[in-house]
Amino acid sequence: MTSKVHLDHAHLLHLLKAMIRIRRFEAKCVELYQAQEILGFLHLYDGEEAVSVGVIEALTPQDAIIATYREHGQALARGVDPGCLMAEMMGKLNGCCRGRGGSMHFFDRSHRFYGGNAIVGGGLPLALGVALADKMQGRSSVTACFFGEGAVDEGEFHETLNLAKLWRLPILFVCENNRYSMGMAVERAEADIDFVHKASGYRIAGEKVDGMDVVAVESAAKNAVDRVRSDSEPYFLECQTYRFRAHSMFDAQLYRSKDEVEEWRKKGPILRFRTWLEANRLIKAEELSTIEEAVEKEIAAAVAFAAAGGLEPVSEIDRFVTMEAIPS
Amino acid sequence: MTDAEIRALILELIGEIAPEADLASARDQDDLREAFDLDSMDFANFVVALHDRLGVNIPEVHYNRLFTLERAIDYLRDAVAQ
Amino acid sequence: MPALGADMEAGTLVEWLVKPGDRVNSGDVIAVVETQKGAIEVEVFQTGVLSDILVPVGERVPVGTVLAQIDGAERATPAPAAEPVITPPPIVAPRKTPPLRAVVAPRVGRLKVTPAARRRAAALNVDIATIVTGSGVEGSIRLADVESAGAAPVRAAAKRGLDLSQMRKAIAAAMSRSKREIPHYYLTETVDLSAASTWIERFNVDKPPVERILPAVLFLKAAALALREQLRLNGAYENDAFVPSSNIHVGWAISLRGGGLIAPAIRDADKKSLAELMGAMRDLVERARRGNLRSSELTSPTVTVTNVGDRGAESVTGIIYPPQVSIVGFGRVVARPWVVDGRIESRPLVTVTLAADHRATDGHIGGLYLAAVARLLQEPEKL
Amino acid sequence: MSAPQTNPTATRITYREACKQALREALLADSRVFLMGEDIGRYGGCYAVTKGLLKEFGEERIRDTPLSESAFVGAGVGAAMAGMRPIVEIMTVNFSLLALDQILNNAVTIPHMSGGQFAIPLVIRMATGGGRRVAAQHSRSLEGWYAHIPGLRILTPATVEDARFMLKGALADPNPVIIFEHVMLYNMESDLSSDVTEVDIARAMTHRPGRDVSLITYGGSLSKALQAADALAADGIEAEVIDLRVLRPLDTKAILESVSKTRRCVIIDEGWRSGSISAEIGMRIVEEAFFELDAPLRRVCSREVPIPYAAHLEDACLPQTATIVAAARELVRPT
Repeated sequence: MTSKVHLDHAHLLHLLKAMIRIRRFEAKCVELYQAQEILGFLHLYDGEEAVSVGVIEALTPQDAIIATYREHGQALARGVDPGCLMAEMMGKLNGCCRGRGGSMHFFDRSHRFYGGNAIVGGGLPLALGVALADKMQGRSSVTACFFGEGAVDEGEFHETLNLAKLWRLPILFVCENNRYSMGMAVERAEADIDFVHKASGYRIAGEKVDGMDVVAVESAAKNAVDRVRSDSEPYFLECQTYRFRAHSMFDAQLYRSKDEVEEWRKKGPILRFRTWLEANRLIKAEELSTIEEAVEKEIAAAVAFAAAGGLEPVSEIDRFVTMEAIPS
Repeated sequence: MTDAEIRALILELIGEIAPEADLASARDQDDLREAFDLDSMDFANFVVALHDRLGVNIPEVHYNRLFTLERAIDYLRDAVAQ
Repeated sequence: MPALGADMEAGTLVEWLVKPGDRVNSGDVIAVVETQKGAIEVEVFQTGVLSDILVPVGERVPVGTVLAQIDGAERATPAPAAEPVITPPPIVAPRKTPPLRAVVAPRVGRLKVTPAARRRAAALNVDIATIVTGSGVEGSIRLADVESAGAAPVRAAAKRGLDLSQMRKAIAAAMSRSKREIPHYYLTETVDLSAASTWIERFNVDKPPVERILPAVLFLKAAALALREQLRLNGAYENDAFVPSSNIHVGWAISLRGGGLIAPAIRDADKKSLAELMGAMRDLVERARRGNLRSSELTSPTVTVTNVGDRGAESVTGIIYPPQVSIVGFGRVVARPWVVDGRIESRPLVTVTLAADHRATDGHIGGLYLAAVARLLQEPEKL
Repeated sequence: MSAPQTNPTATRITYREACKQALREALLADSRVFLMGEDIGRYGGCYAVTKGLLKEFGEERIRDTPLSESAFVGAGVGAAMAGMRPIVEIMTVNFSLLALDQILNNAVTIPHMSGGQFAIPLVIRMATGGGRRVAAQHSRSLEGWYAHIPGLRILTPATVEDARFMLKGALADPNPVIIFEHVMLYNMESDLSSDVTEVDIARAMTHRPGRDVSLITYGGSLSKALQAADALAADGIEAEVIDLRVLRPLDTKAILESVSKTRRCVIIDEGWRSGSISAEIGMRIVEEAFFELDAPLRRVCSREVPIPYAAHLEDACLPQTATIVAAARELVRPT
């Protein structure tokens, strides 16, 4: 743990709560998915919570975020209302995108949340544009661009890193290396599994961080964001993590062993952080149950909000295919 | 019957057989078959009609005496008179 | 809408002669349709109660369209047509080869009308079928054609009777198709008619005009009887195969004043007496010229006989009317030198020509046929 | 660069110069406007449209990009989402395929998919079309493809006036707009009246009225259609020439009005026939003006082959005046 992170009691409980919120939110999503209240793809973030919580903790509200189709964690960590997100999952009009995007496409303008992007690698060029716009308009914002390690294999990754360095754009590239792009193991996909090497090929500074350790992620992210902001240079953070569940809701998981999953579960970010807090007497049993009860209430409220939501009238379906004005 | 009556009758009967015929254009020396485009069947019907109207039984060997208006009038005038 | 010829695609319903609820018997004429060949009476081939009229007067519909429904099973109950019986005569949909019908009848004469022309025609109450030639793309009838037809002082819309221009088109289509598709071969025979001429003279001499016969009747009978010996010249060539007919229905070619030609059938011509044939010919000529033929009369011929009469040419070499496979032509009877027992005599002669479909027969058959015609004409009393 | 005219007189300029003036005007009018693209700066633009702009506006606003179509088009999308008014130049439509993901998956989905939270006021310019003997990979006309995509506005300036003023309308549109500049037009010269300061980007334009047949076209084929109309006029056939100008959303009303008048129509489209914008136009006519038609519809399109290099082969592939004349004549005076 580094000294730059203020490890005060309240902050530690805040980090734990943020991760538990994501975990419980998704557990509810699984339940609703099985009840067919949520349809389509559902890519769970189970196991990777420390990455989004840690990185986003390092951002200011003026900073921008671009995420992938596995973006529930980022949206919740960013503070987007769980009710709006749950309603979006359920395709309701009171969802953050009126039910048009669903699980893979959360957008929230007020939080500078530029979307869950469901084409692997497709979000990276957008980050260039958002960062360029901020820079040209004299804002000191940082753009955090999340992507999986699978995106590194796309040409857009390389085009984007090159341009980001060339144009000195303030982008924090966050590679969520969960070791599998769908079923393709990282060792089988990469000639070089050190992703920081790839960034350094574009003379972008970077480091690897234990993505299962929320404090380590937060600490590294804070350093990185500071550097990006002060130097107006991109930075590359590889967060080594693991997804406990299938790529989307269900798959046969033929590509990995149960033992491997069990081994990683023992290193799970919530379990590990809670155990560390307990071992260091930084959390009391009642504080933990208070957190858990509060999160349960939040999730129940989110589900109630979503359930109460109406459906967008079909007559509105053409709206926003083209915009009548630029929203401000 | 006068020649004029016979002439009128002939044209009337031809008019029934060949409704399209321009009867006013008929000239006395013209071959009726050519002038009004009458084929064998038409001509046979013409003979049948003359038989019906005038009661004259015209033998086949006399058909050629009916080929022009002029000759037909002559022939019929005599035939009716008999 | 019955098909009244291989090149007919559509017809306009001109008149209904029955109304729903009427009892109809097989053979009844129930409607009149206007076609390229004129107004044709539509016969019904079922017995039952007409339950519904499906095509109103004035409507032009394609061949094959159900015109009316007949409650067919001899029941008098006026129940709604639970099992609609469809009226097209059997020849329209021969049971033997129904699926290939469309292939057999190419859309040679299809009327092409542009949408704009069609709509204007409806507004101006112009019967598109009366427009002779289209000036548009692929001969389509276009707006200008309809407008000039609409401006014409006298319109022939839905007129009973033959439309000669339409008939000209129908003949053009049928003859073009024939020449395109049928490999014709031609054979000619000159026949001494002295026996036949003498026999007719005797036959006619003591008869009133109405009972007299024309030489054409002998030709018709001889042509029909000879077919009994060569049935491969009698029938239809369809679906790449010749289908012989056991009945000899002779299409008797009748030329119409002002142009045009029609060949309605004299059914079972080989079985009719000469007087019956004369009567049949007289009737057909009269009705053909009134434009008042029955549908089946136009579709049923199995062969065509044409006779140019006493003002025609010496010989006539016909074009087969599809899907028939032969046409027999008789020229004008002429007096010519003729060798009889080594001496030259003046004799009345007729040139008989056979045009036949080489896909169905070869010249040998044709030759035997013409020889039979010649032979039969030498014994007129047996005809 | 000519100075702005103060009196309503005409200046004779090229299509290329008109494009440049439009860009310059946009850069001067709005500090949020900037240009990105390959060789638009120091090189001066592949077709010399942006020549001189780097010097005037600097590297910050005239951004030479590496050969990374997806990255810089995506950057345009992102910058538009975040408040800028980027104008992205893709050297030719052929290379736009490398950026198709950003156009199709991001630019046109985000406004709708985000429930209207984001607009993408992005302008993409690209050169299109054949005729320059540069073979199959550089001669495509894919504007009809792009016109298939909901959310885009597709502009095809065919005149100097449209080249000069369509950009202004495109920048005012809160949605992604693609401007297709036909490669054969850059050297075209025409008078530009100084009293025109803007054009609409919604409607087709009738370049020549006529009563006998409508020649409906756009972009590089407009001049060929106008030449065809001249030739037809010599024959006494009055052709109406419609420049679509906007391929999406199509000005269906103008098409239907013209065809309802002439009742005959030839659509000239440099795209390939199958599944083309000409097919769309024809279908709309059939759907909505069927009963007005007095002849079959006809199309003059590019031959369905990769455009070959050899001049005689390329000419045989593209719509030509003679083929347009023949198609129109056949409709009006069938042989």
